[in-house]
Amino acid sequence: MSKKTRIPPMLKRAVSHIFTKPVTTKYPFVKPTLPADFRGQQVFDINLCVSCGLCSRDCPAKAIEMVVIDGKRRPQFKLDSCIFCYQCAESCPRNAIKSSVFYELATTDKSSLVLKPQASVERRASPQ
Amino acid sequence: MIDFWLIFRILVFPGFTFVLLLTLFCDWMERKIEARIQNRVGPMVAGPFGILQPLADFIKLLTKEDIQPRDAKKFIFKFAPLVAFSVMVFAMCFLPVDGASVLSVSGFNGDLIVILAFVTIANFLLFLSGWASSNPYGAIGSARVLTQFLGYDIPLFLVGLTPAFIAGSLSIAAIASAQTIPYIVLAPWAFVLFIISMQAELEKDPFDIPHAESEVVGGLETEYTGGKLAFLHLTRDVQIVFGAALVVELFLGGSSGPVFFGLPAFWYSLWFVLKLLAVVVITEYITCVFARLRLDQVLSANWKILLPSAVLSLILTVAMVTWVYPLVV
Amino acid sequence: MTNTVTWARVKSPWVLHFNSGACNGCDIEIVALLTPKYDVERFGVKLEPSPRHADVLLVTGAVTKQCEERLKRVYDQMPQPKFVVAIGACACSGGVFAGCYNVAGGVDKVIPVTAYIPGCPPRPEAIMDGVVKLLNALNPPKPKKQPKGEKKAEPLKNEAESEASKAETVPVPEVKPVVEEAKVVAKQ
Amino acid sequence: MPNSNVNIISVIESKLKDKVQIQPGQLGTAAIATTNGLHREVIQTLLDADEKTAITSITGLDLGANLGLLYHIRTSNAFVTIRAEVPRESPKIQTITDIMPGAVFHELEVADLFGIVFEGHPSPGHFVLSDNWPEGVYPLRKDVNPYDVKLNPSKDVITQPSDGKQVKIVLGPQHPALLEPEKFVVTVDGETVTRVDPRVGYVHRGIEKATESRTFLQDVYLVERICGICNSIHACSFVETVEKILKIEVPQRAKYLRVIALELNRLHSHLLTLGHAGLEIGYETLFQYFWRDREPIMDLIELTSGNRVYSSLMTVGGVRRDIKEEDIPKIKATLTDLRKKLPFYRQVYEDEPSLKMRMKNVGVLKREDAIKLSVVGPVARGSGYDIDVRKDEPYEAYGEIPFKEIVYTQGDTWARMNVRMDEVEESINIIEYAIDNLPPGPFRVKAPRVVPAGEAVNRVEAPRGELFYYVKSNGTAMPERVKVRTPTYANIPAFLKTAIGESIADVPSNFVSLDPCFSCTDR
Repeated sequence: MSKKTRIPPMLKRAVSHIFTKPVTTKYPFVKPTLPADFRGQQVFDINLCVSCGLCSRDCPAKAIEMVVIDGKRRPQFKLDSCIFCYQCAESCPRNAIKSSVFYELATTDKSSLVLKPQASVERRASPQ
Repeated sequence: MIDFWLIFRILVFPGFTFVLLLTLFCDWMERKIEARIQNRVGPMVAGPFGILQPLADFIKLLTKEDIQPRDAKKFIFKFAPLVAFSVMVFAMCFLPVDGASVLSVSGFNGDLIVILAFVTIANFLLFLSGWASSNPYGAIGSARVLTQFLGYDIPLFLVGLTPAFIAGSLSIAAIASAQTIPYIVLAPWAFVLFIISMQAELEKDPFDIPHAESEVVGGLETEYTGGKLAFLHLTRDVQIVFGAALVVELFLGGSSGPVFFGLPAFWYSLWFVLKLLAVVVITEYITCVFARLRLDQVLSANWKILLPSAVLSLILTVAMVTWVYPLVV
Repeated sequence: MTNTVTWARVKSPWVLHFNSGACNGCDIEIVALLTPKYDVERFGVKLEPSPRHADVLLVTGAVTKQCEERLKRVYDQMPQPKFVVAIGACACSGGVFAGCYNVAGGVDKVIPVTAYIPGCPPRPEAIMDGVVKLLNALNPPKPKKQPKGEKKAEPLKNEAESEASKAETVPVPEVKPVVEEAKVVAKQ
Repeated sequence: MPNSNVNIISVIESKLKDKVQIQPGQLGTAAIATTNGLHREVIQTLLDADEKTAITSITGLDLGANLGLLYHIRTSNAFVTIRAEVPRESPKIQTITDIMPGAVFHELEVADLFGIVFEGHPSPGHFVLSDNWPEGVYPLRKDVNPYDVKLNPSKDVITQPSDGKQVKIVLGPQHPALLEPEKFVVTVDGETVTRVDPRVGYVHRGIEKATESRTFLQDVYLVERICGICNSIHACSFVETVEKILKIEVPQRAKYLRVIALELNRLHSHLLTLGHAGLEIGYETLFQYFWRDREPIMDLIELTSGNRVYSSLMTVGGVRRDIKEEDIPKIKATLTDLRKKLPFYRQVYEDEPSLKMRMKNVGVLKREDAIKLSVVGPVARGSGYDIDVRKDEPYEAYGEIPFKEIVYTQGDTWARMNVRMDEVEESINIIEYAIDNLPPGPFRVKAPRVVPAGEAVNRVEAPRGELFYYVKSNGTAMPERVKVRTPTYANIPAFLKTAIGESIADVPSNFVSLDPCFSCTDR
């Protein structure tokens, strides 16, 4: 290590950055591309569900409640306590719970964070 | 008889409105430059390129709820920020922007001393405002303001006298107009010292000890809300503009510059503003590339380095004025 | 006049961050928002050190019994108008820590919450999205203001998308995009 | 001169043969059962035999009629657990803080959570629990239901009386220097610090108790959320401990994948701290640069695990996701990029005068103090106390991966930061090596939900230092006791020691150089 005092490197770097493009992303005007297996909001497929309740049993945050719909027990996701660990997807024997890259879940209405299973049926059915 | 021209000059240009707009613009530019140095974008959505950001901040603060802490010294707490602001704006009025000062009578021999005194008064009012809020962080922050400006006022004053010596006048207008060669060329050492002590006086990095968030939270502003906070912020910004303007007047030849066509006043103000922005860029650059020093380091730097070199600079200047400059100019 | 005031409020949300017992995950994402990649200063957001200066209180973490009182006090110290955003599963409902013996629960058990941002932790983009939704809730969408906002987005690309994200009103039709997204995933 | 190659077990056998029982097993090199009072003698013997003897943790246990105490002691080549028991009715035991100053906070914690009285402790009082916690409720005892506990009305502790020239400054609980709510009452004389009183526990959520009412599977995610920064290492250490009880051998590929996840975690944690230190000394530009360069690492974590922060990769028996072949070039490119940026930061630390003024000779911790206070991680290595669990007791694939142990000897803030800087480079090397030598095969084996009765200890090297886990199972799907000793817990005494006598302005930067993490500390 030379004892000579050099020019502090920050002086140069600071100037050069004025003339380079900032690294800032353009969100919310340009959405980022996420890896395909990003752990976003779960997508539940009621047609594959066998009402076993394993997802609810293994959920560490107790965010999945089994509710009775049409005489069958179905999982109801409470996104406000979900920790997105995807243990439910792993526990599900039929792969009825899948991942999605949707992460913009913010809301001013807490009740909208409860994903009712019947609702997902309707919504899944309607666009098709 | 009401002199409309005088009122215009006081209220609009180059008086209050101009100073206010220039301040907001400088604030925006500072934030933008800081952001760019840090490889960020900076304010972007308020107005084109975020240019209205300081204005939005200001309006928002004015409309916020005004809370007065129970233990605050009410009168001082209320008025110190406002008075500090008006003192700074008043000081700005002595600076010749478009070739002449706001009031033709305000330029007199010795006004340099007067406006340096105004800076001190404004700083003292800021100290009072922090002290009046009866908050431990506010108290520490304002105590630091006091310690720091007591230390750096002397070198600032000494170095500020250098151009006065060269010009042979204590009038800012005279100093500015005497600079056929800008004093930054004639006395670069004084310019450097002046920028450093200005940086300390304005409490910017590496001397922003009164604002060290990690130690004193919001410093003297901690307890302030709403409109009073808006004026505290504005006072600081005017101080920065004022500092830059003073540098322009003392070292960069004031508002002098080539006049191409039309009104000379327009060109003078343009040169003035451009020079001022250049100084703001320099100070902001210094702010960005250094870490904050410790209070004891700042004080020892002042007494051991800055003060002696200010004295040396003055001696050197006197010597130069006596023997060298007559050969050059 | 009121237009100007709302404009100023929307363009200058100063935030205060309060950790009421979080694991640091959300906190670090909030700090990441200030850094070059996300840089929320674009939107006029500033992280303020003192509650007296702040407009929006960002609370992270399940509220521990020890922090409960402190959280209330910080909220009281903020000047009106003020808003609270609960960031992360823990702040929304207690999350994985709901039912721990020193946890009082979600933030809304202690102070009123305006917006919820679920996630563990939410991506910085999701936090930005939450703040945008909060601000939209603050002023009902005015036709006058939308084009203005669009204009401001000019230096940025992809205006159509900016329009879309800003036009979203408060009760977000959440699941629709999910299903669409999911379909995209499924197709891939 | 004490010899570091000494066989600790034989020393104890020769000295205290008839008084103690030595049992080999899962609790480190050996477990030594003692009767009341003898634990001090054993520790004294260890201290005499090896200069690097330090305490890792004290675990409290509820054994029914008795309360158990496990003293976990590390020496230069062994890890020893000393058992002691006290009767439940009068739980009293002699303190070891006089011979082992590093044990101060460990004893306070056990006193708080189990109600064991340590006779002769220098500063008894609440530490983890709040001051207004009701008397006589010891949350980790099995017969206590602490869930409905109501705190006593709090006394206002903000305005502390100042005596004479000494002024008390309260840092926290909500303070911009601390991202987390913790309180330090700093007594200053002018600008010089004369005393620091820590008050942790604002983030105490009761995770150790919560693990006892959840299954092992759920606990993996719960302990991962002890800390949002070094999350993978918590999960990894927990599953390793459970695997030790289950006696499962993890597939080779899983070991390498775990190393990659852990080192990515270390990378992002170190970059975070390096940047945060910049913020504390008012060097915002440096902070912004570090955090900018940290973002690609976050993207890598997201790419390999599906979330920017919580990778949730670890599971009992392996990892949950394999690394995808097509992602490998991107990972390598990002790491190469980061490596190219490092010389700039090194130069900043080497040449920047204002930074050196704030970091050199600040918070100097001497090597002998570091050992005495039992500090861990970069704090210890910055003081020349060379402990790194990855080297001392290799876990996962660390035994097969070549890397350097970084040691600086100055012991100041600057040295600690440089340890981290060098470790960033080592981490990049480790990840690249692991990716290049990724063994084929399965990345997970099936593990049973129910864990047989047993107990195990485990040590790993978190970004902040040695992380210690103790898990006891009683043959059900839920653990009976999980004890976590996080690195910051061990490092706080170092701050309390070094802060005294320096300027108040240096307190934040000195403190941050420990890389404090209070959600870890409080649990």
